[in-house]
Amino acid sequence: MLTLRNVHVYHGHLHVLKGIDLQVGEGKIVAVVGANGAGKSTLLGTIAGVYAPKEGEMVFEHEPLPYGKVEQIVEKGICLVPERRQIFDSLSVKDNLLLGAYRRHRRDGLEVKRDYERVLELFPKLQTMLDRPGGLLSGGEQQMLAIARGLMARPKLLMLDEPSLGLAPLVVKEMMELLTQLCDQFHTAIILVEQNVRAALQTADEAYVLERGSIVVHGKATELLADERVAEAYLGAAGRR
Amino acid sequence: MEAWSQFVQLLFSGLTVGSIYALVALGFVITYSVTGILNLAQGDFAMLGALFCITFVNSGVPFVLAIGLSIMAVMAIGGLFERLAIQPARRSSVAVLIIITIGVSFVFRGIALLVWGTDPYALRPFTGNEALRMFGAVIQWQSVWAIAISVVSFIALHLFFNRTYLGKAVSACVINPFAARLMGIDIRKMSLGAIAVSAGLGALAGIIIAPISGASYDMGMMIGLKAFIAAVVGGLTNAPAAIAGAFLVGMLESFAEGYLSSGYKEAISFGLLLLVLFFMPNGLFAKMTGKRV
Amino acid sequence: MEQYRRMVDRRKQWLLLAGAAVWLGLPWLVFGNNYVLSTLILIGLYALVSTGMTLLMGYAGQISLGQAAFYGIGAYASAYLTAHAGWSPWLALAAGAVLAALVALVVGIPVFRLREHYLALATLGFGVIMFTFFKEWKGITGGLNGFFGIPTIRIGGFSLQSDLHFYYLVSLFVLAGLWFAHNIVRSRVGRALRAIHGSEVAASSLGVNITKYKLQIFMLSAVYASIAGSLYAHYVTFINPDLFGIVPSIYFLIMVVIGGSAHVWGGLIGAAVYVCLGEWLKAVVPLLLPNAGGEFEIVFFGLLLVVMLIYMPNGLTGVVAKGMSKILEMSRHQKKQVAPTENHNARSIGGERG
Amino acid sequence: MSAVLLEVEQLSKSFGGVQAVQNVSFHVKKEEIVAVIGPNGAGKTTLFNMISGIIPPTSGLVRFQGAVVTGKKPHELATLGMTRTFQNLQLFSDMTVVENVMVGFHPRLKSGILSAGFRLPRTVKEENEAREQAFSCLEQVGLVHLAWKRAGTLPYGMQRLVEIARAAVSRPSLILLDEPMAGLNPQESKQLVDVLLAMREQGFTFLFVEHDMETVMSIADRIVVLDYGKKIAEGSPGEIARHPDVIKAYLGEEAARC
Amino acid sequence: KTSTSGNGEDEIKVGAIFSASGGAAPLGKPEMETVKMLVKQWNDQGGIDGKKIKLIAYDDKSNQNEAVLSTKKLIEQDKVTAIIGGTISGNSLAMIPLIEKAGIPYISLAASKQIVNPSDGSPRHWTFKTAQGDDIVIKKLLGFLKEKGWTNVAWLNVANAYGTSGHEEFAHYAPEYGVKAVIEEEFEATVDDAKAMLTRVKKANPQAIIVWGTAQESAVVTKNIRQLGIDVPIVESHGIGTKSFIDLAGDAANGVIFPVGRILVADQLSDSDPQKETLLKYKEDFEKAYGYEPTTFGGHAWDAFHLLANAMKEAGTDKEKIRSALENTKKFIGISGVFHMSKDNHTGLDADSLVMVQIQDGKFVLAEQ
Ligand SMILES: Nc1ncnc2c1ncn2[C@@H]1O[C@H](COP(=O)(O)OP(=O)(O)OP(=O)(O)O)[C@@H](O)[C@H]1O
Ligand SMILES: Nc1ncnc2c1ncn2[C@@H]1O[C@H](COP(=O)(O)OP(=O)(O)OP(=O)(O)O)[C@@H](O)[C@H]1O
Ligand SMILES: [Mg+2]
Ligand SMILES: [Mg+2]
Repeated sequence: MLTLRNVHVYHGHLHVLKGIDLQVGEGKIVAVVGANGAGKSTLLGTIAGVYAPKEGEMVFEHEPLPYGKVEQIVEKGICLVPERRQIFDSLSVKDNLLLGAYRRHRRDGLEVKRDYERVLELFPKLQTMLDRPGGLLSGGEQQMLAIARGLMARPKLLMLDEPSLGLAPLVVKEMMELLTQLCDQFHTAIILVEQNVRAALQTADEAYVLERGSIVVHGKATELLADERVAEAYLGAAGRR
Repeated sequence: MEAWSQFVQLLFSGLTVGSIYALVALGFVITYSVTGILNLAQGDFAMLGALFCITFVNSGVPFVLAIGLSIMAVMAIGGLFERLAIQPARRSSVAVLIIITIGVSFVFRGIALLVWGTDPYALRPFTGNEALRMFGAVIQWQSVWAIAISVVSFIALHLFFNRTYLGKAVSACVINPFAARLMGIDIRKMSLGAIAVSAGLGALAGIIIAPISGASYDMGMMIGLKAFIAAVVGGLTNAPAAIAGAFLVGMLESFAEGYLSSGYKEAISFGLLLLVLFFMPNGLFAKMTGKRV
Repeated sequence: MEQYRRMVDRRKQWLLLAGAAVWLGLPWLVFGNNYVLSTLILIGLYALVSTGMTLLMGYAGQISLGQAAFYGIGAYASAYLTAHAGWSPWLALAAGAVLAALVALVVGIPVFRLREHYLALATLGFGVIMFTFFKEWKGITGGLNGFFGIPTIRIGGFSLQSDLHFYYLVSLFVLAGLWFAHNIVRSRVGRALRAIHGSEVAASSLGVNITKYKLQIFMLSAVYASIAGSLYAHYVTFINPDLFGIVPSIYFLIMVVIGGSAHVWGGLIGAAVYVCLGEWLKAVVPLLLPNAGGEFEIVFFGLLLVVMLIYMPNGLTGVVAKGMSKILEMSRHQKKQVAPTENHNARSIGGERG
Repeated sequence: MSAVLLEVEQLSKSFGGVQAVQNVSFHVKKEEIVAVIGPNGAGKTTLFNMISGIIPPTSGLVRFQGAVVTGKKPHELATLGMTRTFQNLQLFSDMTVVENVMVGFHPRLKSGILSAGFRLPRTVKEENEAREQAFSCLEQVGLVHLAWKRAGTLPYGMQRLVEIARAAVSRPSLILLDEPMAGLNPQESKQLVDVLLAMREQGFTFLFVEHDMETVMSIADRIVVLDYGKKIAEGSPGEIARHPDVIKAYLGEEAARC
Repeated sequence: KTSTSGNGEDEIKVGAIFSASGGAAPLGKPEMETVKMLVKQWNDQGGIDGKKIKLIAYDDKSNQNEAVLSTKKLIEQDKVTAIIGGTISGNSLAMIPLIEKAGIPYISLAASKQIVNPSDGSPRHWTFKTAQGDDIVIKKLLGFLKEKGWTNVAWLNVANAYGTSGHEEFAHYAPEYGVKAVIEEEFEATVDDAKAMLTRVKKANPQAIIVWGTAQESAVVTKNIRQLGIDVPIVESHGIGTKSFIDLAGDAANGVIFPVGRILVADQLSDSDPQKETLLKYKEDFEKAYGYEPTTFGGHAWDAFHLLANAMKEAGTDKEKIRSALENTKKFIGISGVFHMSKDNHTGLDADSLVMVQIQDGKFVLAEQ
């Protein structure tokens, strides 16, 4: 569904992504893990069109992605839930959610309504604060809002940048289950960038390990979970939890 | 009785002036709420609108058509301005963007000076020259027009921003442009649209004032400044509040002028505005901002 | 690191020497032409004002649309105290500065509770109110007709009448002003200001008293403006309120933005570019369009301003600083290769990166 | 070890209709590490904001080093020796990393606007000291090699570290950390845990909010649990992990098992 | 570059500074155009004593600093023989100290009497001016009021230098003529609606209302007076002497009366009027060159240029000689009036240089002969 070939991205002079090859199949969850500054957020940003690659090829559903054109990429059904939540802080929770469906509100208004209710069921916490400005929510509530808003877009490819950040353990668990459901029910493909590596690998089908801008390990998530090198480097030596 | 009629007169004066400020202030607010830019060339759109309209009328174009044409012309200029000056500088700081709009305002004023010279021009009132008498006070038809149009714009914009989906999307652009793009909102298109519409509103304001106060190449600055105050007092991102702010400023000026001395009028109205600001640091009608740590 | 610092120091010394030579030699370079000298003096005066504003805008992140009011306070204080009260110009200059600082304090306390555009409006309002005072307080300011007969500045028994003398006097003030500003910027105070710029909550939770620093810097910028105003009054010997209204305030803002407010030199550079651009257009436009009047100059000025800011949003100093940092980056890269060990201890968390 | 550093008494905060924190009391002793946990929206950040003086409480008291500090401004508290980090990062993103940290040293320096402007020798000495301290602090968290980078360009996780260094450089007696581990992977969190433990040895006291239970369990001496603004439990990690209310509201059955 | 042509023998350099843009552009622009036109005319006719006049004109953008800088440039760099200009009083006053020090004949176009009679006694050896000072205009106006018996009047002036200067002169001379202001008000130059202020004027019940401002703001006030149904005569200042005032004020302009230079009603003057011929010629030339009617301000520039050119024709290029020729000008027939200069009078005009004009059916009509 999505294929990246030899993608190079720079921030100014800084060579951040050094020839990334990546594939995401329909209805698959792909986890991307790696240290701080490895370039995970940059990778997602590049697919979403926030950064333009200097070199390389990105193909989505057999068509090349328009580099660096965020709106057009969103139009194709790719949605990024970015780092730091990026919610509309003076708009109400409700408006935030509805804007998530901006791309399709004209086409399928009824559907959007249904999704809206479904999403609220998933995050009952939000239900109680629909009229509050998004910026006044607690950190975790904002994170839920950001994820929920991403779901409202009903994308073909959903990219989540550290969605578990700031969420209570119980909620993280629920969210991961939700992602699996999403793939099963709607065939949404998901790229999941996580620091909560264990949870991510447990949820994902496939996984990539990014190190200083290059992919160093790639394989089935379960294999990686068992891989000693990965365990040592990313799961904490003891591999607890 | 005389005191009463003076009061009513002042009220009408305030409403008239206020409605003019309101239309320009609306332009400010629309531009600001979509692009986050305080466009100090906004007053010059009023100037351009008025002068275009006068030129069209003088060259024999029917009145209504002239109004439409000049609004369109100014919208086109606004669009060009957005594409050539604002869009390339999107990432700059607030101060830089403000100065860019000041620079553009210089250009507009200079060009107007070249084209129309320094003389003020007159435009005929929309309807009739007679004045209305009410409660012992006088009000011109043109003022009624001004008030009516700004009230209509008030309602329209209130509905647009608070009731329509597009209105939300438009506000999203300035609250968080990055997120807006990720939602698929084309912020460049929105910004173009917003500035064009603001320019159109400015032009309309200019056309409405021209019969009242005449029009000349340098009329934009003061109107712009007053409307700026109105917008800020109202709360900048809130169109209805800006209009309320505009009427407040108009009223304040009118009553200060009527009951106190005129020499200090400017200082009095600014002073009062400052007082207002000190007690309501986010404008009189600020909504909840949604900022916390 | 040591070596690098020494290199920078040496470069700085050279720059300083060269600067001093240019400063001393400039009047002879221009053959003592009074017109050029007075342009330079004007640049110097503006530079004082805009250096103060640079501190306020670039470091404290506060926009002032009423700075000309302080310029006016200095000018009128000097004018009145010397012409009518018979004070020495130096005393009057100091008194003006103190007065400006006090006004800034009184105004600043309520004003700095505001933010961004509200702050801009409040300073604008302050500017308008002060302008009204200058205009209406005829007994002291002479009203719109202006203030005549301001004596020239004297040092000892020697009157600083010629442009040449005034050039050196103003330059001394500018240098002192730049030095002072430069010191502030690289001190605890400057850091605190920039921190406020970045995040007020964070700054305050680290112990920075936000209100105090904002006020102090506002007062300092008022003092800069006031001193420049005093000097102007003694230089031209005639002032009127129009010099201190809103439009001049906007011009000061333009200078700061052209120069770039992220660096103390921004004020000086902005003032120089602003004045020179105006003079240059005055010379060039008639050549291009022989029959054009001043309006063309305005059009060109506006266009240049817009283009300049589009391509240099951080002002001229921004461009220079970017170039410099590129050079510095390169030299640091080289250093990295020389001393790779330094990077190794950095691996304590999350491994090495980029 | 036993002196009480911070005491929170019956602290409450409501925003309009929202009761964010209700009658919470607890205390922190010197050189202790106390964690505050609880579901999202439980009021943890709000509690921190009240303790650090950023928002005034609706009712209740905060005592720091024996004196009542409710109503004091954040900068006054910082001068008294209490600093913090933020859940939503509040870095000075246009300043370099080392400058960020030097700002943290602010309360330790004296020179005002005049002595700074005239660059008196005292100021020069202070500046050097500030820089040295900043570097030694950066070394501790392992960021020396990034000292000259603009803080805003650092990856998220590193920015967290800069915030911690910035809060610690003035050697405050109490540091409040709001989700310090967020954005770090387990390996990195573990290293930060070591840093924090080492700092505790040097006499620092921490009060922190965290959702990463592994970290909480491994370093907290005591844990305070909030739910819907109320304190529902307090105790040692062992006690908390077994506490049925906590399991129900926060940890979930699964997490409790390990 | 303008300065490199040197101080050749075949050229006389004349400097000029006008406010051709900025706030005072309506005044300065016709001034600049008039002088440019005249220079061309004179040069086409062979210049002065066979020497061509080289005009170096700067626009001070209505800004005092610019005026000072431009003056220095004229003196130091362009090394001109004489200077004309300073459209507004503030700029002229800022220029004068420099000019006096440099010793260059200077003719100002601005009105303030401080220009030639400074209250602080600073030197005015080299300075002349051609505009009627406000004192002269006010005297004319007061004489008119006295004649009509309108002694209780309302005084309204625009809140800028023009308005306040008029106000000061009015306050100074009114008692002399037995005229009293029952109410005194100011309005902004950017006024949109002055009814608020006028309600108070109405209450004061004056016999006539004096509005002292320039075209745009005066038109608004005039309209508002009539809209409020205030029926007393309206007397205004010479600042409204342009067609655009009539356009702007519409019907309300009818009956407005004001003192002004003769150029406005040149063709209505009796043939015996000594200025008539000169006025008509200037009018014709200017309209031909620029396509619009000349103003009184352009007239001041016309006078200044001719005074200077005549003086140079008589005295050559020696500055002191030019100056003394200027000072001894007698019976020079100009646009603003007939000039009689002397050592104590560097303006040379009196109240007779003005006439009262009334607006009738959209036209300026001479109200006296
Ligand atoms: N806007 C930018 N300008 C310059 N450098 C940048 C910018 N954004 C990121 N970088 C650099 O690019 C590299 C990769 O950053 P990125 O944010 O993609 O990492 P990450 O893997 O998402 O890290 P984290 O886990 O902390 O979120 C880092 O070295 C960072 O400093
Ligand atoms: N300024 C405010 N106005 C209105 N409600 C607020 C405000 N600040 C916080 N709240 C609400 O108070 C509750 C507690 O928020 P707080 O940020 O303290 O939660 P938290 O425990 O830190 O949560 P998280 O773990 O998600 O960060 C939340 O429901 C939040 O929406
Ligand atoms: Mg990231
Ligand atoms: Mg929180």
